[in-house]
Amino acid sequence: MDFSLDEEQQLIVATFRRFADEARKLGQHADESDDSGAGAARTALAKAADLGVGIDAIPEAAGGMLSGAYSHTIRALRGLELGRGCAGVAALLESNVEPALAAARWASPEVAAALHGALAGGALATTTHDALGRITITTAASGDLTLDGTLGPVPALADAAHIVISARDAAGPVVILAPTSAFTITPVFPSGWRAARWARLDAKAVRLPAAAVLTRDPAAQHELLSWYKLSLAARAIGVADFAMQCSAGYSQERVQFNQPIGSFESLARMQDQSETATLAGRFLVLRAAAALDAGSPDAAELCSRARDFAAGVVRRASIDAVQIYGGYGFVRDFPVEKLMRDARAFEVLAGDEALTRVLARRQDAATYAGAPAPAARS
Amino acid sequence: MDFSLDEEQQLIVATFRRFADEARKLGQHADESDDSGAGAARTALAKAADLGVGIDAIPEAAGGMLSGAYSHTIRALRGLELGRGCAGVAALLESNVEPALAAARWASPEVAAALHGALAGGALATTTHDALGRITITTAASGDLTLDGTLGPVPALADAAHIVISARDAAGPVVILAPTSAFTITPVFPSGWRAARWARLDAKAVRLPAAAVLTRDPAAQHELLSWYKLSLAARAIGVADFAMQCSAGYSQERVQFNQPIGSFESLARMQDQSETATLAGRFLVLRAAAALDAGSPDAAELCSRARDFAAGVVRRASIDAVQIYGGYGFVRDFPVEKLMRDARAFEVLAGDEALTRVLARRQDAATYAGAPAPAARS
Amino acid sequence: MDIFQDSPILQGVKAITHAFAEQVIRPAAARHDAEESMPWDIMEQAANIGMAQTALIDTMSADGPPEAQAAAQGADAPPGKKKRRYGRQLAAVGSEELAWGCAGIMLAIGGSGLAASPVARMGTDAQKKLFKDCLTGKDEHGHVKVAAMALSEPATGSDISALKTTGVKDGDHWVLNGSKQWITNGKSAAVFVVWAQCDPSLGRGGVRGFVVPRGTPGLIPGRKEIKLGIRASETAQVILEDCRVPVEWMLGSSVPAGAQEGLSGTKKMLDATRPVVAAQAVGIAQAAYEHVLRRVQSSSLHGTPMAGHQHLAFALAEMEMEISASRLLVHRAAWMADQDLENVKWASMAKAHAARTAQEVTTRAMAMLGEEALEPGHPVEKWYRDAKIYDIFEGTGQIQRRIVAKELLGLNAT
Amino acid sequence: MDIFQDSPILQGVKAITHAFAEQVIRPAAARHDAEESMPWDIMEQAANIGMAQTALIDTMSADGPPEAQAAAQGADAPPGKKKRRYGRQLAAVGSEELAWGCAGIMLAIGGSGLAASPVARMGTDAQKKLFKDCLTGKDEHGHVKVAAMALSEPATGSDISALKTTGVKDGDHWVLNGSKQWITNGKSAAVFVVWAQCDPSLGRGGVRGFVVPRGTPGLIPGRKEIKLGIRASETAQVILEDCRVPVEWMLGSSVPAGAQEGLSGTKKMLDATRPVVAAQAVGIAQAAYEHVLRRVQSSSLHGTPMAGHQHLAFALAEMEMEISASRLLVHRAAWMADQDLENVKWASMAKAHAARTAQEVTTRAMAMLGEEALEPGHPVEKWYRDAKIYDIFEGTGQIQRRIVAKELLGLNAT
Repeated sequence: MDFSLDEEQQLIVATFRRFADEARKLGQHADESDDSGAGAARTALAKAADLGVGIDAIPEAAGGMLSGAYSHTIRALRGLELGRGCAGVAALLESNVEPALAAARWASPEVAAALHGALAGGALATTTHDALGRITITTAASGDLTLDGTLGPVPALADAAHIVISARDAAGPVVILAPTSAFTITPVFPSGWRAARWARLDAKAVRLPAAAVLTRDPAAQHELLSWYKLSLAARAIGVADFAMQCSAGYSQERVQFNQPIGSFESLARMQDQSETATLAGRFLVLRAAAALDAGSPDAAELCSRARDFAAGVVRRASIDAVQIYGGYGFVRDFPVEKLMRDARAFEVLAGDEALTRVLARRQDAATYAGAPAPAARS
Repeated sequence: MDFSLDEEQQLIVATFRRFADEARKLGQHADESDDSGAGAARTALAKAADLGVGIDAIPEAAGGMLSGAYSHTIRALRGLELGRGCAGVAALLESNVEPALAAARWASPEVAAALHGALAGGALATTTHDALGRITITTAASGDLTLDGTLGPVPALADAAHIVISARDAAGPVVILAPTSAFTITPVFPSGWRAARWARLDAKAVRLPAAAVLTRDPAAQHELLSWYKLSLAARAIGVADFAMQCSAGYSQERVQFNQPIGSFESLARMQDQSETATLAGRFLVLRAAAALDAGSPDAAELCSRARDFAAGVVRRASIDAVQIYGGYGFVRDFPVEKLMRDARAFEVLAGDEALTRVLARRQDAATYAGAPAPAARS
Repeated sequence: MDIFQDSPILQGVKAITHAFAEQVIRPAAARHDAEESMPWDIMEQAANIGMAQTALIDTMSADGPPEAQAAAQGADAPPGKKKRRYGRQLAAVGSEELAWGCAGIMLAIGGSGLAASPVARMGTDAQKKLFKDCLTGKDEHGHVKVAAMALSEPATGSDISALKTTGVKDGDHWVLNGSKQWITNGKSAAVFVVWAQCDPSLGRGGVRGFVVPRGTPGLIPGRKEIKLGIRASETAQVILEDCRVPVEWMLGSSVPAGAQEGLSGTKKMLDATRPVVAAQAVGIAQAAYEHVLRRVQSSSLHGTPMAGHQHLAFALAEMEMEISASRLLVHRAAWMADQDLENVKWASMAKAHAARTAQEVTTRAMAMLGEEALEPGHPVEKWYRDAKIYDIFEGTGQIQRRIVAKELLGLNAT
Repeated sequence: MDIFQDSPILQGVKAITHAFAEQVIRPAAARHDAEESMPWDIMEQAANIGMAQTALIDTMSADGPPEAQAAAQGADAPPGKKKRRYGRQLAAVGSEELAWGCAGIMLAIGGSGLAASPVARMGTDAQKKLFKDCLTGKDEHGHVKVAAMALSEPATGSDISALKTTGVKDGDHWVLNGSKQWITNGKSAAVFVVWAQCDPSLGRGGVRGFVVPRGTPGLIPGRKEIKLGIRASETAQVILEDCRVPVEWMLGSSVPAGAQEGLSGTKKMLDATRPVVAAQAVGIAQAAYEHVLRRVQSSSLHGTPMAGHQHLAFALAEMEMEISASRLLVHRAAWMADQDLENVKWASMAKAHAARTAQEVTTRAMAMLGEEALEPGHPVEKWYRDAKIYDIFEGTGQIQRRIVAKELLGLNAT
């Protein structure tokens, strides 16, 4: 075991830690702007492009930066830092990764090349997972699909040209790659991740050709979601980390009853618990990333657990940070009010992980292969 | 980063996983016996001695097995497995480590040699930390100490010839090494860790020579406690792990309302959360061990956090395991009732870590050197 | 709004039961826990102040209307419709105090009530007499006699409909076969109320109860369990091997006519019992809270008063808050039962909430006390072990939430 | 035991406020949240059904005894000692319903009451008249007029004794200097009750209130805050720069005589207010719970009814349990206030518990609804943001626990 980072990893951390400060300012700008964050988003994408963000999962041959296997560990480390900057900006910047990797893995060479080319040229793509069964997919004998229903809000969708939809039809899981022009896309501006260029997707009898199906392999869907969830988890821990950094600093500066509020035991404990949980979440994220990179059979499980845990950590940490700031936590002049709004998407995007895990366990109950219960004493 | 175990580490895990099954049986025996567990304890110590337990922290030169630096990572891996076996047996087997390391680090060569020799010859030593200030230490001008008060119950103390006492006197922290014969030792048989050969220590104006003081360096006391807490944390996670293994197996076998209870979502979620927390606790433990082994400045902090987190994990996991077993969880025929009794010592030995952390943060508040709070928006 | 303000009778019961708990129960609690022994002497003293093993039967008019029978579940005089009734509230207040003394001893005192309740509710005069006669006098050890409700089985925990014990009609007798698990007083009882499936075609309605005196051939009191907590209350297996009982011993009409006489008739009983059981959990929590409150008030921590530490002081505030919330839920559910209001949701919320509070308070209290709490016989450690059963018996925490959810949603979730 | 069973007046207020919340408040809630705008039209409608900005002053007899003054805090008729009083209970029941509609709008309707309360309690006839005159008629925008309680400051959050605004006597005037923060109606108010330290040697007792009409030179309504939630309630800074006010505007006797007229006199007010504020948190929780209950009742999850999933159904059961517990604590604290019983511990427990419940229920509800809850204007997302203030204002969760702990232990923990 070795918990230290190698040189490349250290470089990524340092680079994105610096970038996170810029991203935070852009995120605040989007938060306050009346242009639905479009300006801030454009600036963020442009600046991040210099760091390879957006094309890091696109093969070099297609104009991207990826040579060899994609590193989810690097991505996780980046996500931890981006989360410390701005969750909305981070979501936008991470958006191309799943479509690019999914196309490379499951699309025909032509489809993959087309997507990769478009993304390398600056296009955006995004991903959504229909955890609650909000969309109905009917598959004709020809293999053509008809989609009905509403999905989202989905980050990056307002600007995305392509979307990966993970869903189910009567036959089981299905992963679809489609142009966003096939749907009615309505940009929305939720209270969290306001730089993320959200939109809602409406499908009313939208027909897609059979070729839009990337895969029907349940394992493939799990893999896609594992990438997505791990990235969510990393960014969530980043947000929690920043929330606790804010709190730690503020609680030393703010004096009440003639002492820094950080010396009140109840607030000290509140902070301390979130800090420990953030640390634990960080290890779960990095461990899951290592499993993904190694192709371990438990990778999907670890990513799901990391995401489940991280959602709880960011929920607690953001609410507690507002509490520690007191009245100042409730107003937009201070940084933590935004974190409480930003925290929610981590828990609900692609489905509440707690519910997902419970449903999976329930399904597995019949085929459980764990160790038998230790025998009763005789 | 690398989360995999090297060959030596794998061997340790495999060895102690096997031994844990034996330890579990011995622990159950101690639980049921009328001889205060003495027989089971003797057997456990004898069997473990073959694996180097008891002398693993004693230099080779003194008849022990330690060449080079002591590995807290190896010890943590061992603790994780021993905890899966029996918390009481584990406590007994881990008892010599702190005294042996403390003597090597802070005692005079003669004192260290004497202690190491005794332990290599089969003697037991143990450690206690007076977190709540239950003992009063008065230090004379000569440096001689007078101790008044009660400590414990302390595991292994009923059989130990030597004890390391971590406490405070008027001047600050003090770590003492003393023969147990200096005190009134009363064996007790608590409801948890029943194989651990507990005793209470009473001191009524007990005088110890100045040479009994191993160190007054606050950092040294922190280091000693870090070893101790990390070992506690590892064993606690081991107990939690076993509790969840029991639950997972049982919840598949036990049918209620015509389905395995593991397929009831509420129980599935209960188990799942404890499993994830156990996993997170495991990484915190191993990360802290790596920091200890590397002599990192944050080692004490990480050990304390690992222990704080682990205490919560084993508390929840043991209570939940009993819940999952239902009525069977409440009776001694099944393995989890013992785990709920065993769980408590992990939280209270050497002090409630939550309280310890809060007091430390409070003390640090004046000298806090963390990052300043991010500025308010202008 | 506050039952203690409103009603002198509740205040009186609280004072008496508290005094008994403090002066009689508490001093004996550690010993019975350590020895895992029944508190026979205390059970006798309790009988002397009205908490007799047969109290339920005593108060019941032989052929009273169902209303009077329901009233007999409490200590009420037969109610006029307009008169305020206090039966469940009295039981809740009293049980909290007794459990504050020791939950195990409280259960030993009240254990026979579990069996008396269906006899009181469904029994014929002859059955009541049989039951009561069995409990008269002392047993061969000079102990007061106790009764056992033999319902649970190895395969049934929360799922009572899965009973496997069978009753087969054979002329003037029923032949009972099966094994019972977790039976309070199962080893010592002088009389058992045994439940068996007598007509599987009726499902739950086919499960019938039998009054079976100790010594009936084929009824074999089994092994006593060693338990995590409530050790002063005896829990044992009971085996039925071709146990032949006369048809007259079947509770209620001997023609299996479904609901009222069958197991289903016990559902309403549980809605009335649950707040009382929940009150016991509140009593344990209150005991642990008071213990640690005194410690924090009187001790110092490296020279500063413990009470000056928010970490500890807020933990006490949190305990007081949760205990108060649990108690309000319990009193409300009990009050509803006394008013004959549908209280099923409230009874289950009270039980679930109180069980959680008892576990959290005792666990936290131990952490606050430190190593001292590991001393053998330490009351808080005992309460920690005792508290757990309240999330398991009389419907687990999951069953309570399932009941509440069903009330909210109209269906059983899995 | 159950105030809704006991009292038709409470049932009536509940029905009326619920109807108003459902028909008037709810439909406007999302808009005022999105626009961060005051609901002037609703405030006017509320006044028409008795919830006027000046209601407190209206109900008060000019020179009544303290008892009548205390009663005026609620909607009671002056009480005979034996008559049951309902003021705080009515306020709790009504506020829960209004906050169920929208906590921000509820606070906009009731915001002037914060300022009216000390005027009603301590003001002279002339001061009451001045205050009331300022609120008569409409302002230049045609809006109902509102009042602001200007107490908090940038450096004071929970620690009110650290007030830095000063009042210095200069002949027949006091000269006020300082800045106020988080002032409800601070930008729009037609009249302010400004608190300043007028005699540091008296500590808290030296802090005095002044009735200051808008337009008084040196009183500068400041910047409006953009907030996480309760956006329909205006929060702003108020600056005082050499603001000269006649001595007659100082609340109560103009000779600073300590306790009764000073800030300390507000403590009892807070004990009476806290359950009402807590009730609002319960209202938010109830709203979120009902929303997700309907969703779970009516939707399916990949073909199975959502309600069949324990994970969701038990979450609802848990919400119902916590909300019920919070509400019982609130009602009990309010009932005690109405009985003139010392309720400080209960008021703080109710506030702490309800604030926690509101946060937990809204957070959980969002997770259960999934991505849909992220839609702009989604009510549950709004309630999640609204709920947080209840753990902060009128005493943070930490302050409430500190108060409870002090009641238990007799000293303030740090």
